[in-house]
Amino acid sequence: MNKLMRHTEVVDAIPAGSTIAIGGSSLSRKPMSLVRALAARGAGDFRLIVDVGGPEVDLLLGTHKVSRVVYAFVGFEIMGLAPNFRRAREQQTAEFEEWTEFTVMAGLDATVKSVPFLPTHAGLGTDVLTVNPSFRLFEDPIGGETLVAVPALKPDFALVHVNLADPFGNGVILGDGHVDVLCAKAARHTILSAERIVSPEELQRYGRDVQIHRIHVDGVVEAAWGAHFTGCAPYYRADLAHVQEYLAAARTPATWEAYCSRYVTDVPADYILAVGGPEELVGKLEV
Amino acid sequence: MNKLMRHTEVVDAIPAGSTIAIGGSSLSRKPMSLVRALAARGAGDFRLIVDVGGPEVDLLLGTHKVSRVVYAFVGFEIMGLAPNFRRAREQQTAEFEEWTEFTVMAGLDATVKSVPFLPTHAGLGTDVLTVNPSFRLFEDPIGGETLVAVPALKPDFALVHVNLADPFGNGVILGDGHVDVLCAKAARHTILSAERIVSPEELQRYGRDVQIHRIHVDGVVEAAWGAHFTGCAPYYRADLAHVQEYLAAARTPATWEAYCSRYVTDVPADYILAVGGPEELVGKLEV
Amino acid sequence: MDYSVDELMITAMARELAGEVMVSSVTSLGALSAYLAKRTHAPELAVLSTPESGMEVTPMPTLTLGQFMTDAQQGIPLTMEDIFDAIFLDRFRIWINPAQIDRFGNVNITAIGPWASPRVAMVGSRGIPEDTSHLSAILYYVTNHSPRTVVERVDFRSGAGYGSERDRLLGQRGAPTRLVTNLGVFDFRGPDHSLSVVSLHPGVSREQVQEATAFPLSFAAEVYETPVPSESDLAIIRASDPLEVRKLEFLGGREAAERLVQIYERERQAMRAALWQNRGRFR
Amino acid sequence: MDYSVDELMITAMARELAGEVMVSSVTSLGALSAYLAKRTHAPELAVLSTPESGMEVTPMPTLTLGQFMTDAQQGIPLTMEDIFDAIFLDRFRIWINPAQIDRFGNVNITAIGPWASPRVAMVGSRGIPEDTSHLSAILYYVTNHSPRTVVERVDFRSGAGYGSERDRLLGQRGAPTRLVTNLGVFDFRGPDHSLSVVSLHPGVSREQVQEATAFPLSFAAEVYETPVPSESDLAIIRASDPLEVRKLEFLGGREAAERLVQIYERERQAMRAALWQNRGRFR
Repeated sequence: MNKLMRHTEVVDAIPAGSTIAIGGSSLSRKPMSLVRALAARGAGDFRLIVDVGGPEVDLLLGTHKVSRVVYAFVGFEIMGLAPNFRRAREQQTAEFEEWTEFTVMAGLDATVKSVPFLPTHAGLGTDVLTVNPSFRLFEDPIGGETLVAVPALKPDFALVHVNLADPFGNGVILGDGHVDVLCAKAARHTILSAERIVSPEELQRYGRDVQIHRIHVDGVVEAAWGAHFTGCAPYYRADLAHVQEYLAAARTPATWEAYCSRYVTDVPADYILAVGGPEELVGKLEV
Repeated sequence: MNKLMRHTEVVDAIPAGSTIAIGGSSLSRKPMSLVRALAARGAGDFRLIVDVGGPEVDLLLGTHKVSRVVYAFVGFEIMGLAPNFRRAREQQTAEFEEWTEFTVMAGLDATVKSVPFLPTHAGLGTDVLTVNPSFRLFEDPIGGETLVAVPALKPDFALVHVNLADPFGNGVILGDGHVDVLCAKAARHTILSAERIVSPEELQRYGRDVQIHRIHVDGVVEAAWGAHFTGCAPYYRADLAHVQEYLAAARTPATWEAYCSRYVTDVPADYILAVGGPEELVGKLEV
Repeated sequence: MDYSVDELMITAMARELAGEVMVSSVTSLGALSAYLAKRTHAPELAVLSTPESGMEVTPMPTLTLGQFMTDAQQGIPLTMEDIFDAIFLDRFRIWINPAQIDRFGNVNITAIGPWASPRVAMVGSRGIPEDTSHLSAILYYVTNHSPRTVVERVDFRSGAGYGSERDRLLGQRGAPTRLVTNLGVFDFRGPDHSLSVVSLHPGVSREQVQEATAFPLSFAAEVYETPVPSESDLAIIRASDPLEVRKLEFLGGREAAERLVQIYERERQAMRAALWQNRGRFR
Repeated sequence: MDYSVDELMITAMARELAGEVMVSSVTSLGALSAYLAKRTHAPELAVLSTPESGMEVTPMPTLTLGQFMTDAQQGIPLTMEDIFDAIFLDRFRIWINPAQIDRFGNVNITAIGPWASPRVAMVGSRGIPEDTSHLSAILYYVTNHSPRTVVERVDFRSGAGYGSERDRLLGQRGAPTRLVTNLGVFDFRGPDHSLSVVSLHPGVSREQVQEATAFPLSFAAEVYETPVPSESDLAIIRASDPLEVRKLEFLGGREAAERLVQIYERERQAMRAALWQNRGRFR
């Protein structure tokens, strides 16, 4: 029943070549401590699935851990484009599949519902259908309308960061849920990182904010500030100063390497110190 | 913005022949005061859609207001079979469509998602497919698997009973949600009855228990004990003594007519007095 | 220690439950078997306190009425979508109590006689078609094993047993795996996946169970005697259901309803006390 | 009273919003136009405080940063499913700020150059394909109207404009209805549903807007001057956005980011004060 793990155990459990769905949304509640742990290791060749991606995709691309990305969006919002994603797209150093926000949800939901596809009108009239052959046009069997068949997305692993979790894998999300419940349900194995581990009794007090249920969860990692430098509402905001540092570092190979050795190849505990330590983070990021 | 209505206004707004989806589940949180108001009027010819139905379907059938029922279940659980439903099925005095719990949800969800159908394996190998020609077998366009196409269910109206609502139509459900959110989203017009009307500011304090959103709601009726004689968790339980009275009354035409004139053709305020008055109800039904 | 048939059945049913799956509590026998399993060999079960919600109730409720009363219970609230997602993902178990079950494990809760003009219209197929197309364990129980309940062929297939349609469209997904009755425990390993006796309850003979069955039964190579509840099993069952709701499933419909109404008020009093401390977040 | 172009655009955008629909706040101009509309002619709007959640924030937030910060805001929490359901049901509006928009209202936020080997890889199509296949009002704005943003043909159709595919597969569902730029207000009632000038902002000439557009523009029979913000419009906008986040959308990317980081800390202080009273239910 006790599913508590360390970051290193999670890394060992995820083989190279795995398909990994990652929760959160652009600069919000990305499981960054788990992502850094994966970025720090040797093997990669991961196939990522994200709905609205950001630094997690960019960091894994920048550390050469990714062979393919399914995405509706990858970016840093008003802070700028995702530099490593942009480079990989432009230099074609990885494969990319253009999806959309709802179709990623529908692809995951198809796996949850145990059907090979779900139908939608979304994507008709756009070039998403032109560049992504995974989608098929078909005639609906009731009225003969032309629809898009969204194929099931089948992640081996899901990584999701939550506010609170109990050791059994129930998880509380207090801010926007993004597509995290779908990721957790659709993946064969789901790993949560959590700002804090609490007892099952305490967790139950959160009612409908208990959005992740343990029957879908295989591992739980305690990770205070685990979403940094993305935000984790309502606890802390995205660290935009660090986003600037990241974007500046990504401009040249030398600065990028320096960034990675300072922040990524260190163990998670040191990361918090490297970015200023808990007190400074509280001071600058808590609302 | 203010959507407050009276029961009589709701009845006037729903034309004969309408397709009506009803929330709740068997003996739980059925919008009984609205249903009684509909049962008391002249015209009917309603087409009902329920997932797990109970007294609401039975009462509308017993008062000859129904031409067709889409259902996964109609019954009184351990208290017995639904007497008027049973009679209407056996004597074929209305039309019935046999669905299942998930397919009713999927049929409503297809309407919400603006697609003509949703696919599933549910129903394969059962006689639900034999007796309900609405379902079509088809080959999935990705892998050629045989699936069931569940056609969209398109209610004109949804009736849903909630614990709390604000005058704009946001609704709080504190117990099990059943399929009420789907009903509210799928219907062209949704009417809520609520145990109590509260201010929008108070309602917001309920967080994720605010399950019904006003953009899907057209009318709100205040109805204390509005689910009686079904239950409304956590406020009050189903009134099993009244269930017994109902079932006994349904045995003969004379006793049934007496039941209806005592409880149904009265206006809603008198109903509460007829079943004993608020104090007695609190005493016997509050947990 | 003395036990009754309900307690024997609950104990046998509990043995079939294991794994990190949601277990729904539609009936008292189903709920009690889940509680018993969780407190003995399967602590990882995620037992619901209503058929659709209330996961992880801590401490366990001492009351066993199902969803149909929808009393507020603590625990983690779920949605119907969560329940069906768990079914489609095979992370769900439920003990189903059909009106009829046949030789090949088809079950009926819908109609006696033809569906369009039934002799007895029952309740509809509820969520059984979903279960019998997705779950790797399909669990049935019958409290009154007789030729009217264990039949040659169901009048209506509310749930898919074995047969050519299954072979063609479903394979093993959702196939029946277990039947527990007041006479014995059965699986579907007879010829062509037909019903077969695994164990007989103490004092039940092969002849007796055959006589109570509408078709010729198979028997496993070694038919054993159903193990009786241990003292600790009985203590758990009785503490979980002090008002003996479990006995109602063995009574006739109207008698059960009347007994229930009496128990209901006693239960309310008990629940009022148990829930009082947690009511803060409501009203 | 003096106004700036951002305020003029916000006022023009606000006029397009009405009805009981969710309005998402992905950008500051979009958010401010929704707040302004709600406080003037459209109180029934259900304005979100993040793109996915925080409906009915009471009182209105005085801060206009969108989702990407995901600060906690009061209001009714929604899910992504709620958002897309509202889109499919046409009960949703959003002001979209594309990198390119073309003559027939196709828009691009995905790539400059060919998709597979882009000159500039941007962000992906996000949820625009969903909007442009379902909503009855599709609203675009561009803060730097130029031949590089209002183009003859987009490099990639992230959102479906008019054309043969629309005619065949979608009809009017999700067709573009409005474009507001720093020069004027446009619809798609030109020949073959091409871009057409509805109004020009004060001081903007027909020649100027044509020069800023990569293809020959149509003009409505009567092109009027875009109405300027009233004093009360300006008061609402400025009170809602005291830190002037709205100005950032008119700056270059890096400059905007730097200014934002400064504003961000000031905003945090303000938010800290505003939210403090409601923090009880968290931690």
